[in-house]
Amino acid sequence: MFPFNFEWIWDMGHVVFMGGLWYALTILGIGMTYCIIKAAMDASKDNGDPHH
Amino acid sequence: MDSALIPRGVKRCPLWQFLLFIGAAGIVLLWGVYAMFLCWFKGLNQTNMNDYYGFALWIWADLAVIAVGGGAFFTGLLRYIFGKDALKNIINYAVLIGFICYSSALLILAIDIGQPLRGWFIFWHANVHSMLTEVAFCLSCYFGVLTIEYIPLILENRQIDKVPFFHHLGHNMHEVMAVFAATGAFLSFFHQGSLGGVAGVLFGRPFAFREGIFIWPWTFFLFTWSAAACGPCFTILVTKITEKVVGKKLVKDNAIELLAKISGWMLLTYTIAKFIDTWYWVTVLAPSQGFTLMDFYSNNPLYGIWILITEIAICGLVPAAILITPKGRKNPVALWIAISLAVVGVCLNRWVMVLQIMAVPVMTFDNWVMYLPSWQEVATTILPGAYGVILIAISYRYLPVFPNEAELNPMEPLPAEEAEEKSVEPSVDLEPELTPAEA
Amino acid sequence: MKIGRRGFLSFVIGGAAGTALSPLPWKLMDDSSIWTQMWPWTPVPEDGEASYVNSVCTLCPGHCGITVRKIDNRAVKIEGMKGHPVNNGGICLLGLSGLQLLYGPMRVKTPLKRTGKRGQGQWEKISWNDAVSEVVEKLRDIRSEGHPQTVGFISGFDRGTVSRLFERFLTAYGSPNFMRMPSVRDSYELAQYLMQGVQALPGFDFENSDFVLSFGSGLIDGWGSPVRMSRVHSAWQSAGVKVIQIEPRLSNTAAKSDKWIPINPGTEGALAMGLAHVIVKESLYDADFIENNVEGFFDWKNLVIDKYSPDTVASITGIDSRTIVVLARGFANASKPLAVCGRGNGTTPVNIDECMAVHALNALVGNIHKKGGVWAVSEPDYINWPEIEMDAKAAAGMQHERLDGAGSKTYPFTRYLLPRLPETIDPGEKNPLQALFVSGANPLYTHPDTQAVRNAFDKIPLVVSFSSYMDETAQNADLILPNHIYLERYEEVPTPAGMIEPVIGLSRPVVEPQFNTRHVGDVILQMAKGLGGSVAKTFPWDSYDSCLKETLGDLWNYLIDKGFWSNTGAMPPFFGTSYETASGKFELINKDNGSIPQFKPVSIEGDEKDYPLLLIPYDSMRLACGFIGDPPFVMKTVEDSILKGKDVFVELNPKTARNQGLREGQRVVLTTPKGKAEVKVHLFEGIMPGLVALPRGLGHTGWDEYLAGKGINFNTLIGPVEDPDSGLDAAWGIRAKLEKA
Amino acid sequence: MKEGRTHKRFQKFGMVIDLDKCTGCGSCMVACMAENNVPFRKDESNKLLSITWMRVYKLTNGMPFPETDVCYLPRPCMQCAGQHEGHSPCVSVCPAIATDYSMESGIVSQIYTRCFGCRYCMASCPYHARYFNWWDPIWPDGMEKYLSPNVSPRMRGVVEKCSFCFHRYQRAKDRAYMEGRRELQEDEYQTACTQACPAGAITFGDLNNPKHAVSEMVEPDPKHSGRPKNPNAFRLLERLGTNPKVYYLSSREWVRRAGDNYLKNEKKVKKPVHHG
Repeated sequence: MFPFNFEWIWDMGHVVFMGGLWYALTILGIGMTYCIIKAAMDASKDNGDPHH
Repeated sequence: MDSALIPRGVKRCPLWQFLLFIGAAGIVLLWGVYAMFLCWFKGLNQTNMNDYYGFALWIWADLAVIAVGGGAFFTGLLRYIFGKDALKNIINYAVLIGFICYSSALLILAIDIGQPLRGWFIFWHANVHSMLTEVAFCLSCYFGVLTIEYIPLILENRQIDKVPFFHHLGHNMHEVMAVFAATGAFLSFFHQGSLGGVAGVLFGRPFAFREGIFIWPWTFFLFTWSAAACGPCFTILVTKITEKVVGKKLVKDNAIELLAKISGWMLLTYTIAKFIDTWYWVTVLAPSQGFTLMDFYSNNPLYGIWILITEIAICGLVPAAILITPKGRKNPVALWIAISLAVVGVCLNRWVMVLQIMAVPVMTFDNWVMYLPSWQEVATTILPGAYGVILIAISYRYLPVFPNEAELNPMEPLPAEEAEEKSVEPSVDLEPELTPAEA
Repeated sequence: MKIGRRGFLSFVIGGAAGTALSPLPWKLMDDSSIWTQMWPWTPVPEDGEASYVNSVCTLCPGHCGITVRKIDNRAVKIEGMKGHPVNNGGICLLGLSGLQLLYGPMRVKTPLKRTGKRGQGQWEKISWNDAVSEVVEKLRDIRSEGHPQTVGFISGFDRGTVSRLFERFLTAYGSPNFMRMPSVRDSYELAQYLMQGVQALPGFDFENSDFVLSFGSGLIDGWGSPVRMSRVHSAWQSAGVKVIQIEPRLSNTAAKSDKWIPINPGTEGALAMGLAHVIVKESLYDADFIENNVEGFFDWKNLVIDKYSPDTVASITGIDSRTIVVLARGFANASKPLAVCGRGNGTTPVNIDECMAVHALNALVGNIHKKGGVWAVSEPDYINWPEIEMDAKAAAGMQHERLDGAGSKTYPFTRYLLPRLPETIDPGEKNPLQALFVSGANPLYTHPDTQAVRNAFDKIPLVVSFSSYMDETAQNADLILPNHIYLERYEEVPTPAGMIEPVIGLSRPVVEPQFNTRHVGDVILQMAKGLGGSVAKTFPWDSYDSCLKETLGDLWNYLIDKGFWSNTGAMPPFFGTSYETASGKFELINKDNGSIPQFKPVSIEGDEKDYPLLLIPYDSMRLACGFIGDPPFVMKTVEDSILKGKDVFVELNPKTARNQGLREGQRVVLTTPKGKAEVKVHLFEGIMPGLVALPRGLGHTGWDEYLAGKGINFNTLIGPVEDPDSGLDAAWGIRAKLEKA
Repeated sequence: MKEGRTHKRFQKFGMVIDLDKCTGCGSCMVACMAENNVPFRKDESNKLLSITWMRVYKLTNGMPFPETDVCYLPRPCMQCAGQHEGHSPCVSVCPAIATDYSMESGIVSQIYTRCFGCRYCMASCPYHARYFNWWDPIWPDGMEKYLSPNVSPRMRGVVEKCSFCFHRYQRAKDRAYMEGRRELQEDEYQTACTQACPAGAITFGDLNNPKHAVSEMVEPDPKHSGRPKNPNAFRLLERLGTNPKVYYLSSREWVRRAGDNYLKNEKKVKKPVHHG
């Protein structure tokens, strides 16, 4: 699943498949990171008050 | 006792009753867990699988739960991408059901493989040409998506929501949910399809093999399609069952009807596609390999031609016809029948695409083989059911799964027209600690 | 509380994230997968120096050359020896499984003495010295009482130094009761003796014949030397040799033949006479040969013409008369036709008339002692031991008639009649058999009417088994003195069954003896020494190995070097060409003893009213039915239409099944006059209606749990039927019935 | 599958089994078990659970007595090449590359330590040549002494199958290398079943090497879309496009016809169906 795995080869199959996979994982990762960071920032702004 | 955890404005049964219910389901769950550990520690000899039935009950259960779990991705797709807002009242539950289905599928896979501790080889040493690799990747990724979709719901629990970070996290996740949903739909499309592809690429098995486009056999598309068609039916079915169990209306009719209508059309088009696929298979593909239709169906009653007729006509055309007509889907009995048939149909299709493939002999001197699952297999297959019931019960009790619940079941004295409906509700449902003012 | 919860949650979530991001879970995952790849309970065979040892397989009379692959001191694989005249690299499945016998749980690991009742399986380990002296004491007692003739010896073989040591021991001791396990060789030896006047091995030059007529011989079902027969069969296929198989059931041999002619069971002799009729009547015989080499042709001709017209024979055999005529012409017109008899794999005799009738066919076409014909093969004569010194007791003992009646007035020319032994062991009176030794044989399994044999054995005060394996006979013995198995011992191995070319192989220790076993030859020497006197003097060797070395002389070095000796271009004395009858010719009618090839039906047990069906056995290469039972590997090859779980299937023609109201897989009780057994039904179109066929080789009680308790031993359902002319067991089946269980 | 097709023409090991010669004795099965450390259990009569890399099937012509006929058919792994070399039914589906098609030898390998037991390959194989280790392999006390170090015993939970005795190929290659040779003689590399077969019914060698007997026995006929010139030659389930490297010879029409599925009244199809 990584280019350093020995069965990895740079062919169409790997590029398309793994490309799609890493693309999806990246979106999920960035999305979640964004949410978490933003939530942390929002929370510190709120100063402990759960309801605005 | 646990009233602080229960969402505002809704009534829940007393804790003892809840615990009794969880306990009952828990016993079933433990039975399944026991069987699961037997399989892990003693090996797959605990099953009745054999070298002919290398895929059996579990793989069927896997395919079936993923198919019916398809309600999550399809409802999400409709809600977030196509903007069908009416569905926002059922999307939470769709996500929860999907979450249960997908976690169950992963669990069953973890039991099903002969070397569970090496299961991660499928990722690490992935063969990108294998449909199963595609399944594994998309399945686990989509399970991640479902978790992401489920988290905000958990965060809405009254107590958790009090934590500002969680509150904001939930809020922010809602904000970008469309992105997650789109990714989920993308992943789902592929793993639903590749589950179909798992069977379709078996060119050594004329019963399963189909031609297709690029690397994807027709079954790839048929599986995605049927999951999109029948998954929402399962969501509706579980919703309806939940409503029966708790004795309340939880989702507004317009959401159910919209979903039912879309399902109906999906099912109709799917059935037509399936029919064309079957026709081509019977008249061109199978004969080119020396098989006639009845070679696949005639050996014994279990794997008889009834299975094909049931799948296409009774569980395809009939529910589709009910669901696409407004009269049909508005009629509660007809709706019940339609969604049940659709769910049975998709499960039957997955059954056929797993077990009948194994049963049909290919070599002329080979024999039909029958298979009866062992209790360990049955227990581990029921295990997700018990786990699902428990997770639904907990989620329902403590999380605002149904945004319309409070609105549909106001705790003030009931208006006259709703009194009838209310009368079927069990009387024990009263919780003295909750004040009606909360609504 | 609020802070506490927050702190707790942060701790949990942070901890989980931290752990997940640390290398720990990945390391654990990796380690656990590596652990699954080397589970300590999955053996890892040790590597080492590879070497090869040539030897001979003696698990059946086939005597193939083998090459055993070794890694250090472990034998890891048995392969066929390339260039060996019998098998040239090929090897059968039993031979291939030899290492499972070597290292297997069925081995008797040390001398055992019975402690409980016979057959109860209660044993006590004893030392070799105690075991041998116990036997010697008993033998000394018997001898001192003046009944040395009451000691018997059953051996699987009667050729080679080991068998000769047994015989020599008995003779010096004073008993004539050395008995060889029965086989079709008994019939052939007798037929050859009566018709050709020689005491020799029957040899069949299948390699060079161009028309093979088999009267039920399972030529590729384990008959003779199985690997040789497989090779011969392939040669037939390549050369287009005609092979006709006559038997009521489609055996593998029948399926592979050019033509399978189903025949009413037990009437094979009649068909042979019918064919003779056509050949004689149409003058298709080898006139030259008849004139110069055959005596009694004209008298026999009249008999044949008179009594065995195709129509008569057709009514007996159920074979269309036209088929008989065509077959006879085909046979006689072939340039090198060969007829052979003996049902199945040849471990049971046939009645002497049938054997003579078939042999007479070979004589009619002049194919005796010719390329592609039948030969009387005499043994390579390398065993030249000093005369046996018999003291008075021995001489007196040897005056007694044999217990089995062989060589008696009734059966003067038959050599061994082991099946008759049980009936001679009379209850009540003093048992004529006081001690019995068994080696290389498993009579309690392979003998017909197993129960009767066991009852007889129960009356023998001392039964000693030399078996290397816990077989049925060993289970019911008083003492087991386990022999080394063939992969642990030296022994010269004479010409394989049915071969013409004389071959001597050398079986040699491939590995050190694995257990506390001892070469049976050494035990005999030790027993002789223990008895002392003339018996001891008869055995001037220190050990079996030195005896063998001395006996073989120059051959020893040759065998050590090459593994086998063969004499391809050999002529007499190895190839007998002469007839040692009174007339010096092949005698179709033996005037001395009045034997004439003819058809006399053998009436089998049971009457038709109570037993509407006929039960016949069948043999398969995958079911060893001799003194060796199937090792686990071979059991693995047994089809599920033969054995499923513990149930054996009987084969039944669908027509018969319909008549009996039975269906595939049904559980039924098979009853014969000798016993009953629960079996399952397997429908098979390749068996004649009215017949039930049961495979031999199953139903063991001994050996190991991979074999024991599975199926039914055919021999528990049949009894011997004595051929009045020879005393041989001529039973080819038994009447039977099937009832739903 | 990784080696590109740019390499020189490699070997293509194949087998020709003469069903006229095969007596159904089962020696090939046992030779295989003994060579490859195949485990066994107390009850091996359930053939759906019995590991037999080489299995001899019994075929009948279905005719009533006395026209009945029987033929035995030994079935090793067919080492399918698929429609484009390497696209074997099993290799293409294995998710973890635990089974691979060697372009160098044409042999489909099975890596036991890689396999995690999903059994997809078994589902894909129409020949049932693949077997699962449902149990831990257990040898009776002392019997593990005969285990060959050349083939590792398989652990529970993985799939195994005939490898054309690949370890023998490696051994032969090693020996040739030590002797400074690059090419193997035909008899240097033979499978255990070939070597043992008492009837000499099995011939093994390189189908691409015109000097090897197999290539002559089933020499393709370009005029007949590559089918062997030998009219008695056939392969199992050719119509599925599995492209096996095990050929059978039989002089009996019904046996040849039993090698594949045909519609009623269908003449023997000359051309195998091609799949994408």
